[in-house]
Amino acid sequence: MNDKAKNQKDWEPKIIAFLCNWCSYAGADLAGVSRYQYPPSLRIVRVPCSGRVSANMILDALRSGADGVLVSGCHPGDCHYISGNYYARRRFAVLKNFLEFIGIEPGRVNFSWISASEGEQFAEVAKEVTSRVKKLGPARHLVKEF
Amino acid sequence: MPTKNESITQELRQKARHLLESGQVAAFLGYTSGSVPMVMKPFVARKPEDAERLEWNSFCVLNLANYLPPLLRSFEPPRRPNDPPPEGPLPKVGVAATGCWSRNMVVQVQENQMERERVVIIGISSRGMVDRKKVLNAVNHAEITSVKEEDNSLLVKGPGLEEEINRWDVIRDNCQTCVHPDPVIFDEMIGQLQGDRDIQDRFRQVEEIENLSAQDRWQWFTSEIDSCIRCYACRNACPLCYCPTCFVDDSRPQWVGKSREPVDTAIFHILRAYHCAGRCTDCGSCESACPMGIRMRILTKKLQKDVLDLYGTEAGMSIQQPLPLSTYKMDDPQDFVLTESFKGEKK
Amino acid sequence: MLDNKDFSAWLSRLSDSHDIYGPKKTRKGMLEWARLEGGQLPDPEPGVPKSSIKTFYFPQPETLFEFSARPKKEDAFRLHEPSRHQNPRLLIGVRPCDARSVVLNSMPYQEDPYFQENRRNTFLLGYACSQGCSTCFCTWTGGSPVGQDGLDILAFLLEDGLVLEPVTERGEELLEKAGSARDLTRAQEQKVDEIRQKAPASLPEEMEPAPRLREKELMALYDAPFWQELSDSCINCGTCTFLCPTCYCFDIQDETLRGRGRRIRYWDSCMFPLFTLHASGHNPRGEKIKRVRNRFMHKLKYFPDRFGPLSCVGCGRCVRDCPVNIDIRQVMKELLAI
Amino acid sequence: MSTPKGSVLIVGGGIAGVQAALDLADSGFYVHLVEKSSAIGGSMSQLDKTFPTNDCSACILSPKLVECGRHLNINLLTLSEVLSIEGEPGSFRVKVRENPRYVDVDKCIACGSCAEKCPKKVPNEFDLGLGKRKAIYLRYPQAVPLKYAIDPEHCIYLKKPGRCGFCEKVCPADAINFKDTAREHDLHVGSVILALGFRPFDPSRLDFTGYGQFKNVVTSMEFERLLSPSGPCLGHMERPSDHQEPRKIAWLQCIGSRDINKACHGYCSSVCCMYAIKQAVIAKEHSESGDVDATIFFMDMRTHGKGFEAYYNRARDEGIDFKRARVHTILPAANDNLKVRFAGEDGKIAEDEFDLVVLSVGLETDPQVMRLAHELGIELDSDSFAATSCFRPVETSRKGIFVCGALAEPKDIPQSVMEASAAALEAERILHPARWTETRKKEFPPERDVHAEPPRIGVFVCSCGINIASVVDVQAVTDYAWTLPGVVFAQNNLFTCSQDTINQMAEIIKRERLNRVVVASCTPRTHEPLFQETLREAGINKFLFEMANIRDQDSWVHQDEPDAATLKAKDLVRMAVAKVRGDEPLPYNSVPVTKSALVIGAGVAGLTAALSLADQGFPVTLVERKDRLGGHARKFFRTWQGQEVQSYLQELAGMVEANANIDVHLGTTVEDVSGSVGQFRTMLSDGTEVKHGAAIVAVGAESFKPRQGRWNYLYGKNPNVHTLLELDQRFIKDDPGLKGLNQAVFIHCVGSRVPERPYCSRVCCTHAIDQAIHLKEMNPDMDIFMLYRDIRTYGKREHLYQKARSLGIVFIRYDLDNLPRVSETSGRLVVEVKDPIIDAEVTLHPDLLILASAVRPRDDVGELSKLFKCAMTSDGFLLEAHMKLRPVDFATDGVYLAGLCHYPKPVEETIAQAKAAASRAGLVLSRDAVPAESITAVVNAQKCTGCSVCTKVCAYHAVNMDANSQKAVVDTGLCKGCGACVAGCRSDAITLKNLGNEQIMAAVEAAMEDF
Repeated sequence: MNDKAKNQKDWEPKIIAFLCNWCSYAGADLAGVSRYQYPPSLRIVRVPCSGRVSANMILDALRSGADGVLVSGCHPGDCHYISGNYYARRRFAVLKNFLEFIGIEPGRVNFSWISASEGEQFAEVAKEVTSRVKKLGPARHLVKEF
Repeated sequence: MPTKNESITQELRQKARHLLESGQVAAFLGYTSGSVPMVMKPFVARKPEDAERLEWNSFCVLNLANYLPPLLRSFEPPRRPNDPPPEGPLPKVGVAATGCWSRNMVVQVQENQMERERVVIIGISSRGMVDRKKVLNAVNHAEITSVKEEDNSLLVKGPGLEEEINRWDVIRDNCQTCVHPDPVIFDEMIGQLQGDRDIQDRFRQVEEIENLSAQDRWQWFTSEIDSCIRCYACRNACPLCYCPTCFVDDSRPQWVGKSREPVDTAIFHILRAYHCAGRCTDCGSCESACPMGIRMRILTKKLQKDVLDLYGTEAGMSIQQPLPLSTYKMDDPQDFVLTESFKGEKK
Repeated sequence: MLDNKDFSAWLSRLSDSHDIYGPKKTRKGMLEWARLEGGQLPDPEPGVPKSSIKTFYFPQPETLFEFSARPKKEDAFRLHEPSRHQNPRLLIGVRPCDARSVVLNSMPYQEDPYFQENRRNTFLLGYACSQGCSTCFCTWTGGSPVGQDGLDILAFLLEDGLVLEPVTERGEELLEKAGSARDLTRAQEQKVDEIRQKAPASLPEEMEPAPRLREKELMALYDAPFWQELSDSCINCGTCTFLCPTCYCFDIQDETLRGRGRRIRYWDSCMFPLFTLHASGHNPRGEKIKRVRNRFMHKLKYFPDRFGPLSCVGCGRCVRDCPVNIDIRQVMKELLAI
Repeated sequence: MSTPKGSVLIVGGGIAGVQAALDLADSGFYVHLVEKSSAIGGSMSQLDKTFPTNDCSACILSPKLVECGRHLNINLLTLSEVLSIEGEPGSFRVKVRENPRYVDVDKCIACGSCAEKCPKKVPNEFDLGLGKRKAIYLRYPQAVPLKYAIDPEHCIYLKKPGRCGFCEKVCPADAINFKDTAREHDLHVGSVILALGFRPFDPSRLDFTGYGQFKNVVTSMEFERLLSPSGPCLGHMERPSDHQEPRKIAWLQCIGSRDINKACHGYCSSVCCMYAIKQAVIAKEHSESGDVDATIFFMDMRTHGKGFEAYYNRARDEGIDFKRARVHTILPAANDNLKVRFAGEDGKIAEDEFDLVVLSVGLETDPQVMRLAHELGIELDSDSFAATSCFRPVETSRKGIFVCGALAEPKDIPQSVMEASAAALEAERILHPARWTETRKKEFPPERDVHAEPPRIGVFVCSCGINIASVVDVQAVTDYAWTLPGVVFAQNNLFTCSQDTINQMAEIIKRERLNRVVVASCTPRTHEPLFQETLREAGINKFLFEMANIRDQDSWVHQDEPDAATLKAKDLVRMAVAKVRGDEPLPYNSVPVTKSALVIGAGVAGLTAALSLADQGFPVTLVERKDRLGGHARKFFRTWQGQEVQSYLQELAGMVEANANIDVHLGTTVEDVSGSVGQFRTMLSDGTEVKHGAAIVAVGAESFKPRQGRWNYLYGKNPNVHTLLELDQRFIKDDPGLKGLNQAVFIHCVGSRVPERPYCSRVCCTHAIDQAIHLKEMNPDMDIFMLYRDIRTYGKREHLYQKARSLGIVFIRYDLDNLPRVSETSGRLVVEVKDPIIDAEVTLHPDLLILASAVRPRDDVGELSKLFKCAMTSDGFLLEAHMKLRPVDFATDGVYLAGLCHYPKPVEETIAQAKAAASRAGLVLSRDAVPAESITAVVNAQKCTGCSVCTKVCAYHAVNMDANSQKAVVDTGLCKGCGACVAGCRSDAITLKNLGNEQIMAAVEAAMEDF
């Protein structure tokens, strides 16, 4: 990430959002259909299921320079693949605590449940995550530079 | 009057010799002493007479479970990947096991790395192992040429050095906070089971860091690992790390750079630890093996703490109990989920 | 002869033009290379620092070149030199074994511009060892606790200061800038001589393995039974190779990042299974025993056959820090016993 | 009847006709689709947005039209009319005249140079004359077929041969054919479906509206065009007189509806209230100035559909002014404004001025259609809609000829789509022996092996009219795409999903030898299949494709940040390109189908669905939790048309019990469901395991019993307080006690349209009024009072309302902030309510108080929806896959819904939906195999440690340990491609095809690339 951009006051963070295809990605679409406005910071990556998202992927996003990460899936019980988000929930709970333990700021890595009918909710989450990341400023800790 | 460890050594030799002589096992995995004080040599006794070289003391710090799967495999007839498994029972291997080692063996059984039937486990209820680095600190890194062990003390000698050290003071951190010193699976025991230990502050080291600010935690983490030379002793000493290709060696995608640059080192240690989540028994091999004195054990300890807090399980307590990250409950905690905290606010 | 004050004064003068490093105790109590600022002196601990000085000749990683990884962009895949470290480096308190490793590594790295550039750029001020450690055995490998190979300056530490002997011309030039050197007193001369006498004697008896091993029939060594027990305990970590001053194996990787790329060279270890893994999936040294054997055969047989000396300087790092006590000294004895 | 024909004639190419055509063609029948205009799409294609989701109408319709246009088993006959139909069910002879297009459809490339050159400008009927077109024209930008046509009425050449003929000169494809003549087709089909739709009421008949005199009085349909990006002012809302943006707009409801005097249309057009609200909402959104005053003049606000009431509430919150008043004059005012004079509820006259007046015109049947109906012997009702009955909602008076959509009664899109599927079902019922006899199979060209080729990526950037282009600089994005690695072609299109672009894309893929394609447009969730098929037609594997969602997730959500949105669009394209570079060709897997169905719930919906499938020869397992058939309907007296429900129900149940194909399980519930479309395995509470290929959920709903709380009204406390169904019970028993009553009071909306249950229960108004009439008929002297909030007797049910009034039944309106108060003095009921018209308290002493209580979802629906992995609405009803166009499908393939569990509805709609569900299920059951997941997990044995984490986290038991190698192996038949195993694997040994770590991370890393 070029520092010039980062030092600017109107710095717009880049946040990688891993969204499950069936709920959260659809929720993001619905936000669009309903014209709920939110900051242009998300870079959405469509994955089949929140259960597809691994710790490696989240770390690699940070390593690549993401200022924040959002992983969002179906509400527990609604998983299109029955139980994917239940496993995800355990992986993420443990990972999030762990990343914060080693000093990654709370708010860098975020998780949410958003259903296909929650367009407004999606916009809310997008705003919330963006403002959290903006407060923290550009990511540095795990960003690979050379 | 022999010390406790001396009598364990005697019994171990007898049992090993018997197992080898009677042909119950093709080999017995234990420790023998080496050329450097306070460093023990994992040792495979293959002949009955080898048994006499077995030794047990407070410096058997590397987890023997780490050696089991490959050792067992070495006794299988060579076969191509898709050949059917050989007929009839395969040779067994005997092994000494303390609490944490045995729990790692449980995990290895759960993860299909070995069959319980193929190991004869000689259980030893652990009195805790000594941290060589603590001893060195105690003598201010003076040259040590010999260490004589009593039940509760160490007599340390070197050029112009002779000092008696209280054993408990130099016991490894993981052993000091160990709750389950007894083997959970074994075929024979040496000595008595001592039962779970009641440790009030088993996660003290972790909590101290949890209480720091995010900034200070990062400071702690980076300075803890900055001396890492990426030799992977921690990984290779770990009985849980048996991937044919470690994520470190993956190049497509390259999860982590291989140099000593801080980010690469950090990501290596994060993922190495995370891969042990719910599986680590806090045996301390990683830390004991590290040539640079990095306390990476604190990372896995943190994971152990959270898995216990969140899901109420500890690794390797029983072969039946599923590994926490490959199972779930409908009502697992999820207050870390943003949208759930929203709900909280709305209420 | 410089007393510590003048020595430190000299260093602080040099530190304008040189980056100075020397062994210091870390907060964890171990001796490790550290940057010495403003006349700081190294800690006078006996023995070698944790890491060998190969870190300076053979950095982890060495960037070979950089490039833009954006196809179609005008500068796409055009290679350019990374900006390299400019100041000459001066390493203080180098033990003769470490210094000698530079000479040994230069043999296979004769043609390597990066290694040679680093060598040109690095000055070594050695400290003679007055007393060997329990893990030392430099004398076995053709070295000496007071040896000069690879050094620019050799120093003998005395209570009241140090005696500096130029070894190379550039060492000479450096020393000239030292100034205020006083002549040695008789006592001091004696002390230096005494060190020269006693130091080697403080080590285990000499055994000249190199020539004797060169005579050995290869297959006999190769099939020696003790390899099995040796490899039984090995965990295949890189501790020995990464700490070893004379292990110089590397791997190369291209890293790309946000449209930019670089090719780096970083340490590899013959202890790692992937070290010899072929693209086909075949691995000529798939089993641990083969890897363990290879490491020692390389140091004690192949390298000597090719270059003469052993690829070992007897610093004892591998002996000291191997988590499972694999001891190259035992290996030598075993091999010579054949 | 000898073996029937395997083909069907569908008349009318609107959404209903198109849906029916697709259902039939996909389940084994050949379809002739006759459309009188030059392109299919009907009225829906003229709409800007659709309520209640505000979906872009063209966007959701377009894929269906294109699919229809491309379908191998649909024969599109545009510019065509049916002349005659002879014969009987199973074998009809149809004469169709296809009028000349004067443009050779096989040659026309729709480049538009003809229209450019054509000197003759004429009013464009697609824009209702608001805009102009040429004499040679395209009906609309996404028209299917996308071919120009010459309008002989206006073509100079055709009028005076020798003159003009420019088009012929400029046409690069030599497609103009002035000698073209009408052709007659003799079609032999097994059944006919009429989907002739409606025409908007022409308000010039009502002089008070000033329509035709004042430029700024427009119809709602005209206003749709004014809003539409493809309309006369390209989506910049302008009023006709001065092309200024209107700031103050009035909507006048019920123009040509509910009006027996001037318009002679007594019925309610049922969609106008919602579309007026929608237009008001969109107008506010659209306006550049941002401040538009919107006022809607109405009598009753009829938002009785799923999600409608919430939409209404949201509109009110957004400040749209709803005026309950009747407008009687519109007068001109300064600068083309309009004075609207109206009588408020209190009778007082008031006046207000507006920049623009929109007439919410009703729906009526086109006289031409009436004539055709007459010629075909199709009976029309007094409102000139096709006569149907509640129990046979899609059957016309002529056997074998079915009807769907607005031709039978005014209705909205989802209702029309349901009926379309229902009509298709009726046809299938007759013709099922001839399934697949006349269909052709789609043959794709052999796929080019691209393994060895370096990536040659083509990027297509869509403007989506102005949906994307108005925010994102699409040209800049296109130029940027050119600079990306592997990209050898990039292009910007107005509508990438339109037929011509689709065809062009296929051409470009071949010409440029592309082996990867990226489309930057809307969401892959709706459009991926369309583009993927295009890849196949161009001879490359369809999985070499990615989409960048620069509309739903960019231009629509960053409307005020064009620069940031453009930057983001570039990122998204770069990410897609990075991802597609790694995509590999995948096999097309399929799963064999168990040709039987499970139907859950044996109410009218369940019984109907079960019969509809069983009659086609599909075995059905019918599960009912109660110990008898009939469900909710067992409590009903009669339909609004007066047919007795109970006798019908007995007949229906009888047929089910008699049907050998139906296996009924009473007192049984569903315990567990596994498998997926084609291969479900369901455990029932009685221990039977059912294997089925599809499932229909028809578990019904309950009626709300206000035992306590605000809506109690002494219910359960005073014996004379009933719910509607309880009164029905007394009707069924023909309770003599009812005759002697002096006074009855009905309270509407008991528990509906209230905070805890914000939806409208849709059926109660009609039901209550019908009961009131019945009471009145029993005893004309009885005084009957209806306490209501809005009367919602939509469609033809409005006649009941009129009848009730004419019978002297008194209607008193109340609202939430002054509810009727019910008390009793010495057992006698007392009802007090404020009458807003006379503005006075009224006290009533009814002998009978009837509560029109809500229809509420069953509490256990949640469990079931989880079992089938279906979503629910916030109201607790089951959520269909798409509110507009997939009203009976669930998001989960192979599972469909019908009846009250979807939303409250009267029996005729339940029956239609049940038949629709059966038709959709037929799509699965009629084939031997359904496509299975191609994106499946795959194991790299060299990396696998055999730790079996993957087998533990796989919900489908698709990953197992190989007995020999002790490495993981994947059963691609079972694998659904969720990737739980991938994330669980520490060794990177198991991955998803085309969704591997390397590819996902390539996209992530691309996102972070600096500019």
